[in-house]
Amino acid sequence: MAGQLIDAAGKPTPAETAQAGRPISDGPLAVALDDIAISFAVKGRPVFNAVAPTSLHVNEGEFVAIVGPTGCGKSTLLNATAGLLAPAGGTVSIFGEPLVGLNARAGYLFQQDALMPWKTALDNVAIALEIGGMRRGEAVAQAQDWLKRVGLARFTERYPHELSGGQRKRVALAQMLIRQPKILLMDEPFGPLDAQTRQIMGTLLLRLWAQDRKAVLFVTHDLEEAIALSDRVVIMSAGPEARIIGDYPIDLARPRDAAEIRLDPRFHALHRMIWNQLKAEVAKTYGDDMDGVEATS
Amino acid sequence: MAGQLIDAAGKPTPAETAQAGRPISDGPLAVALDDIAISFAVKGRPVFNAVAPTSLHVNEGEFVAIVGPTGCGKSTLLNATAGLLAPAGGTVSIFGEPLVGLNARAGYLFQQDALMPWKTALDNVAIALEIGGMRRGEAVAQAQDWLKRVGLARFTERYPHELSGGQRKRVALAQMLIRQPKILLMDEPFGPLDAQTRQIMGTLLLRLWAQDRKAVLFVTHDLEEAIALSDRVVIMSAGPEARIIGDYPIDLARPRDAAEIRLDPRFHALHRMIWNQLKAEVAKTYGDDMDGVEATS
Amino acid sequence: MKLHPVKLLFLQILVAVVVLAIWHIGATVPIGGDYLLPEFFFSKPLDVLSRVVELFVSGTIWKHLWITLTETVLAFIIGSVGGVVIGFWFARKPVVAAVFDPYVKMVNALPRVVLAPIFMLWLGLGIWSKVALGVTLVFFIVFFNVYQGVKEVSPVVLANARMMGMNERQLFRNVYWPSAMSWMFSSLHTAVGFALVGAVVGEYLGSAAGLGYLIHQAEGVFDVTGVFAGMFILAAFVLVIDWFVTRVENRLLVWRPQAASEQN
Amino acid sequence: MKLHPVKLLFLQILVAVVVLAIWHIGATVPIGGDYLLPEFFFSKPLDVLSRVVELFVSGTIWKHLWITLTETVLAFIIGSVGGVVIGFWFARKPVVAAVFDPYVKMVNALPRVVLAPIFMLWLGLGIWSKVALGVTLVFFIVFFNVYQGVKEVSPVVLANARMMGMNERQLFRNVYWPSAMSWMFSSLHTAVGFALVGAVVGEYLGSAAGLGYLIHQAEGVFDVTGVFAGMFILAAFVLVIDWFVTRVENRLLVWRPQAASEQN
Amino acid sequence: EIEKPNLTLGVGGKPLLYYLPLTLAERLGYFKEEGLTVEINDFGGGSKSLQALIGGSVDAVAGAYEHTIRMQDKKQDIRAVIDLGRYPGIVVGVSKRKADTIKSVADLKGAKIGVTAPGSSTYILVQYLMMKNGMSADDASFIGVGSGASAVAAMQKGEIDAISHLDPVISKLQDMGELKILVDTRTTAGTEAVFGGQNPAAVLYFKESFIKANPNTVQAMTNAFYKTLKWLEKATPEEVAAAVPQEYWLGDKALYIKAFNASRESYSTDGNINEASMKSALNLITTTDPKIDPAKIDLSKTFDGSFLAKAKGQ
Ligand SMILES: Nc1ncnc2c1ncn2[C@@H]1O[C@H](COP(=O)(O)OP(=O)(O)OP(=O)(O)O)[C@@H](O)[C@H]1O
Ligand SMILES: Nc1ncnc2c1ncn2[C@@H]1O[C@H](COP(=O)(O)OP(=O)(O)OP(=O)(O)O)[C@@H](O)[C@H]1O
Ligand SMILES: [Mg+2]
Ligand SMILES: [Mg+2]
Repeated sequence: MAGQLIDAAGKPTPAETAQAGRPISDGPLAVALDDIAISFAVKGRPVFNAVAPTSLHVNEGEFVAIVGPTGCGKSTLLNATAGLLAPAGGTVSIFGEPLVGLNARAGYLFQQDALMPWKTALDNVAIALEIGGMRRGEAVAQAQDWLKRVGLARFTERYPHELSGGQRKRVALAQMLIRQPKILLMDEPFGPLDAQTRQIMGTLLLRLWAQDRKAVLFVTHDLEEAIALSDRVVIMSAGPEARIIGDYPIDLARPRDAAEIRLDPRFHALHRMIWNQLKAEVAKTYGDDMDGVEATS
Repeated sequence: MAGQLIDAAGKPTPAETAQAGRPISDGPLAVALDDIAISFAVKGRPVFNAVAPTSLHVNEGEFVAIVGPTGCGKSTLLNATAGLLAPAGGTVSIFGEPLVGLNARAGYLFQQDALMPWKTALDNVAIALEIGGMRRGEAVAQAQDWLKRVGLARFTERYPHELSGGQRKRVALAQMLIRQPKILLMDEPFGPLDAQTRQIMGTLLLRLWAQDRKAVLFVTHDLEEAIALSDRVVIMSAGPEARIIGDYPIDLARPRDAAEIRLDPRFHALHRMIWNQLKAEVAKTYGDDMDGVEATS
Repeated sequence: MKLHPVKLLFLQILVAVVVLAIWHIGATVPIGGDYLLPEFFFSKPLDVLSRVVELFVSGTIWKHLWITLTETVLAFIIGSVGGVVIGFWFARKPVVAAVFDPYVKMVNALPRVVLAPIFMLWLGLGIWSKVALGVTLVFFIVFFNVYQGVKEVSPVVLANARMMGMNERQLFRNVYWPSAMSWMFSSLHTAVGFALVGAVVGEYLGSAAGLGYLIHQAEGVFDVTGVFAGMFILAAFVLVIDWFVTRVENRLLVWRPQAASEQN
Repeated sequence: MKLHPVKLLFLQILVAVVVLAIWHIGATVPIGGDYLLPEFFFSKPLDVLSRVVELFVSGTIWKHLWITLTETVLAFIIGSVGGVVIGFWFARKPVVAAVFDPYVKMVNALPRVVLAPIFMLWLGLGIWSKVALGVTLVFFIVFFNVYQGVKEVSPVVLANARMMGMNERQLFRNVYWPSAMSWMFSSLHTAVGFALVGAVVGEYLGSAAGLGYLIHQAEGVFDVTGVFAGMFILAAFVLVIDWFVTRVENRLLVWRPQAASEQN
Repeated sequence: EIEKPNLTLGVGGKPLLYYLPLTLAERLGYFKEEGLTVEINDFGGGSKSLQALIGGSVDAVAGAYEHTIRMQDKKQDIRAVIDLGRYPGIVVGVSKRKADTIKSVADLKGAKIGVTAPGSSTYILVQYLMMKNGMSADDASFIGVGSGASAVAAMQKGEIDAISHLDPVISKLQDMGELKILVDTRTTAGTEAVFGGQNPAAVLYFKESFIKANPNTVQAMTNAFYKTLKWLEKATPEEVAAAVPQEYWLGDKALYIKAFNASRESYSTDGNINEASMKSALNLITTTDPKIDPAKIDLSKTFDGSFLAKAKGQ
């Protein structure tokens, strides 16, 4: 079945598919990573090549989910797209222009806590608008509205250390979304949320995305979530020298109902297909490292 | 079906079931939280009663999973069990003795990053043994072994900031497990891990647990994971004044195969039952706060 | 773990009483024929106290106190603002920092006593030469801390703020400044004392008024009681300034959780 | 953003040359009839340089340098160790800290110049009275920073370490100490300069040898060239000590990521 | 025999002309000749060297005679054994800019007067002069200007109208043409005009207990200084300049010689302090410091002439 999908895109194997984006619109690609490689200098050790030359193209308005074994290089890839990490090789282009410095068109939801500890939840969200020059009153009103949308209406005056893990994540979500950036980089945004809240946030995200053709790069470990939300699921190989080794278009109709869609047989077919490749990949990691533990399943 | 289970325990409703532990063994309870209430002083606001008086009993050798909407008070409950937070009311007893100060019998895997940034992965794990008086050579050898078990054999010399989110979590896991504490407090231990690695880690955890009757308090947002691993799943209500409102014994045979068990019809029945209560609970949270977003599902 | 304020005050007074008692005994009761704290060098606590009272009652102290206060506050403000500004600048411009690094350290090592004549030449004998002396002490203390404080900003918080699109000014206001704040305040507590020391040493080396002048005058005629009275007033004085600094600190750092190390 | 070492050295030398040129011009070329930096107060760079060379060639400087070095290093070590120990102690014992807080601040505000006779009384005229003076400066700088540094320990890391079962000593070694390290080193850079200042001021106020003695001698006879030569040697000297501190720092802080604020 | 051949001596500003005999004794090798090894400690001021003596960190001090009187008031037994300077050596002068308005001490009312330090001998002398002229000590404002270049700077910048100071500041100011002298206690004439006789300045003093315990050592010190005074009496300015370290020359030998010549008369020739000059010194102190009761001061305990007599006898 994997073969069928890939053939439809006119490419022989998933790995090769991954080498290029599938142009849907005529405009320039929102994100084009071409043959980028990323290395880290580790003191007293040989350079660690986290990401081997690999390419990823994301169209305007496309929702791409990235999955892969832990430690493969997903965050690293987002960092490069954000302009926070300079790739050792290859080019990063944003809307057709080579990226210099930070990616000003992107919003980034970090994997780690990144709220300013000295600002309340409300101020953390409002500042995102204020720095654009919006009057404080207006910014606060909008921030309040956004905190309400992520379910934190009663926690606006809390400082980050007074919030639970999931609450902090939602403040960060509001902080990123309120700016309405054209490109969304999201690193496990719903990780510390319960399944129910995840779905609500997912729906919120999809609605915003549908409104003005944002490009989304969405890292998640929840394959169901990846399929339910995205247009394309991209699989990274286990590191070091991780590459994109699978690229699966998700041909499920939109708008999608986050809960209903999981019952769709097509959903299951896609899930099984992607899961098989992913599983093989993870097994590789542990094949190398984890002789002590038998990999079940 | 929920009714059936609860009736089997001789209690009329899940909420009441939650008021007491179900003694399986004759020894003292490993953890007994009796009517504990936890409040936070928030500057310039009325006291925030995070957890209303509620009770939770965990037997020696029992594996209890805690699920609940985000921000309900799961971490807070673990903190109280660990002795890091003094409850405003009620008592915490560990193996029959009231808890004074820190809970020395417990190991705690924190929700946030808690590794010492100035120690390498190896040293972070080895120190857990060294402080108990073990010779460094021995401690390092064991730490190396543990890092291998969590799939990080090649990352022993890295400092935390040189590791990915999932890698850091696994180091923390090794750091906690290597001490073999009698009580394991785990706050979303597998959150930033991919599904495959989660299962491997789950298996690892179950094996250790089976070895010497550890009591486990396991917070997760993944209900399937909760059911697959635990003896009992406990549901907390949405905060503030969160309480335990559901207590479901998981009567699946052990040893369990992490992958196979998900195909078991009993698994599905349990999942549906728990999920229904949980869903209702989460909806409550958003009923209050999130008028702007329709809760799909 | 937190002490009741009354109990705290009691303990604080107890410490003072114990110290004064030791001082009194050391100065009046000979031990093996020798005084532990010979009166010639240490005076006696009661004498010092009555001198302090006398100074205040007679009113002579006010003029001097006022001058020293002005100098101290000016030195403190100018020195800290300078330290903060240059500290930030250096932290944000590693090239500038690298080039000037040795010179900053060299200047920090110059004995201020020797610089006094130069300040007097440039700034005259009025308060400004004393302010300058205080500034040279305060500046370096604040500078090194702010410099380090900015470098300690959490990389993730910074990256997040930059991704939000903050420009340099906004980063300063919203990230660097609040993040370096606890570093800055730590240095300010040290700096309060040093600002006063600078002012007093300046007065000591050449002036027409101020506490340093009083102390020097007393020293010239071997009036230890006067010296200690002056020092006591100085010390009491710094507590007042520090109290203001702490108020500002608590105000600006409301967001901080209780220090982890203080929890039970 | 990182500079090539050769380019850096070039820029550093450039700064020195510019400063010396301004000094030279200010001292030799009259502007509007007046000298900007009259020779009587500032000497001339070349004179200072030749005096420095002379001091080294004739060998008179070595004895003085050695004494001052000894005093500085001792003051630095004793003061920092004291500051670290007491800083930790206070940070870990909030009651002790609260009780002694006002007294520490008071003592920090005492002008060291006035304390000199007391140190001489207790410690004699040898190096120890100078060491004591340096210690009183170094101690407070290090103390306040270490105190704050311990309080800044990440609560989660601390909680984790405590849950592991660390006792107070182990917490110190594995958590407080490494965490407070960057605070400590920041203060040590300031403290190096102040240790030297303390030693020199001590010598200046009463001694028979040392760089402070040399400077004092030169000052008494308007030998500005001598004063500046002494200060120059002092300043060069502190760079050497600071270099050692930086080496130790880099060694102990290998674990730190590159400062976020320095990334592009 | 000498009880304590290794001696520490304190002085507050060794290169000052005020203490020239000390430098000469050292440089001419007279201490060695007497079998003494003297370590000279230089202090931030005369009062600090006295404190060091009382604290026990130095054995002897070259300092102001006035100290011996004040210490009696503080119940410290300090005794001079030989006089080094018979006149105070302090000069009161006015800035050239004010020379027209301040013509004598009587005109100092309301002036800003620079002194080395409040409470010091330069400060006391001006107060004494003002009181003698019917003013009170509060009629002028006193500004501590320190002892080195800062004093010169203060005058040059017009921060002070008048100055009461010592050499080399005075000579430097004269050399710069900044100063008009009102009172000059470096000379016999000037001192007699103020005090009607001598007024001892620098002396060599010890603790009484030290004198008692180490009479031979004190004798040797007295001998060395007596020899120095005798040498100085006959020396030419050139010889003096040659005897002191070059750095003492104020950057200019001619200036040094000028300064030496101006101070020359103030050095004692016989080392003795007579009754009249003791009284004159006491009078100076009690006039300006009413807290000291002249009746309680036993002047005979301030100076012990027995060593000097023996030195002369040699
Ligand atoms: N600063 C660094 N120095 C050295 N190696 C690094 C650094 N940052 C990341 N790495 C390595 O690069 C690889 C990719 O890291 P990355 O954080 O991108 O993983 P990830 O896919 O986001 O994993 P996770 O799902 O666990 O978050 C990992 O093996 C990690 O150890
Ligand atoms: N220090 C604090 N001060 C004030 N309120 C707090 C503090 N810590 C937690 N809370 C509040 O207590 C409630 C419970 O927090 P807790 O961290 O236990 O939630 P949680 O169940 O672990 O949530 P999550 O799944 O998001 O981690 C939350 O509403 C949170 O805002
Ligand atoms: Mg990641
Ligand atoms: Mg939590």
